[in-house]
Amino acid sequence: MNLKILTFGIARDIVGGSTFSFTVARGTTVAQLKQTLLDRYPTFGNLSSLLIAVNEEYGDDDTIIEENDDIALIPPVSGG
Amino acid sequence: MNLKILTFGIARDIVGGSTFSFTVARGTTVAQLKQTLLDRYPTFGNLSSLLIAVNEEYGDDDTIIEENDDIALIPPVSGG
Amino acid sequence: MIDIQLKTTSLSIPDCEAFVETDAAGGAVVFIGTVRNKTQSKAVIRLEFEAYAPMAIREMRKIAERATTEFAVLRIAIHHRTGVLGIGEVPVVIAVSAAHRGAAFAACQFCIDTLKETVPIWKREFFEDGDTWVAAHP
Amino acid sequence: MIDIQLKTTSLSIPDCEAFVETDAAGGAVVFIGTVRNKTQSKAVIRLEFEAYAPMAIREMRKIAERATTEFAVLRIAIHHRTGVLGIGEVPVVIAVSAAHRGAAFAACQFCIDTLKETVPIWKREFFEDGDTWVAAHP
Repeated sequence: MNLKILTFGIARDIVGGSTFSFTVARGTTVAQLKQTLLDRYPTFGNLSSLLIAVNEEYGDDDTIIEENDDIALIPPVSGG
Repeated sequence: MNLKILTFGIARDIVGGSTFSFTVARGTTVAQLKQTLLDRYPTFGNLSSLLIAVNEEYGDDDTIIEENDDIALIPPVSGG
Repeated sequence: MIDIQLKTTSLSIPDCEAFVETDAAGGAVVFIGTVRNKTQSKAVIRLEFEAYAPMAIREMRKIAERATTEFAVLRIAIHHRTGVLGIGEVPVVIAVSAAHRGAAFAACQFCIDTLKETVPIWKREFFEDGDTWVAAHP
Repeated sequence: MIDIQLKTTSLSIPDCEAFVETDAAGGAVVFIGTVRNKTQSKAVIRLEFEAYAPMAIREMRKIAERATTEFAVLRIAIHHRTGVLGIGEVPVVIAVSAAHRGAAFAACQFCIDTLKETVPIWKREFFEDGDTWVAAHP
């Protein structure tokens, strides 16, 4: 299935755009998506952390991603 | 020597005035003044504390009071 | 830098905040005391604060100086009011700025905790059926 | 009661303070974040904040709800700003009221500490010679 993924902060700089499309198998978990992204964009490995938000909530490693979920890459936050 | 003593809060109510005159021997310490006041106004004994300020500073028990010192009775404070 | 004020009129929270503003600050912590509508479930009508003014100012300054020594803070404003205050009115404002927020929180709490212990200011609470000097008796 | 705002324009500190005012409060603690003129002794020219807005609002609300559960507080306002901010400008204001000040201090500090850990907002620091996403790298 095809995911449209939002990016922010340094993740946007790494990907080169504020959204990008990414194809994964059905049943893909958050942990698997993260690994696939790391393979595709090794620079993510240099970050202090990389979390995946699913429908505006932090996804657990074993959260299964459904088609049409809102997916966002959350590099280390620094608000406040 | 004769002291003019300022009073505040409940100490003023106990003494019945915002200043009063009080005669003590030369060389009287803060602790002695406090005891003399307790003898004269036993109601002070009901307070949580009673401190004596000498020249706008808290006096130690053994601070010797000089004529013309500014003396004030400080019942338990409750600012803020 | 320290700003101590003992006033008989309304305190200005923005004045305290403006005093502690500085380009070196990463943040400020402000404590705003307000007159609560009850004490131990008894309805309060109003409060009256009185101060031994010159000594209260000295003691507030000592607190701010000690906070400046003990915590890595930049500026401190302590304003206290005297007279009659109704529910919701503000008897005290303490603002502290620092490069790092932890120091500002710690110093602001130190200032209000110590003020309540050492500054010669007295609060009289008025109820429907009488009044009392706060903390006077054990 | 909780007031969460994510704004692209200047924050109003008095608005946050007014929101937490209530007759049951004995005090309020306000944290005002400000843009500092340097980071690790390097001069900062300006900051840029961006947010994943809908999630940032949800996460700020969760923090305020958790603070309300964990501390005996009355009202909480958390306002955060995005966009370009110069030195001295205010990216965040957190105001907390409580019957007793200890709870207000603890809850306010909890809110800002947790906000910095969990809310999807990112800060880019601009220097004379470049820029950096804060905290991005170990």
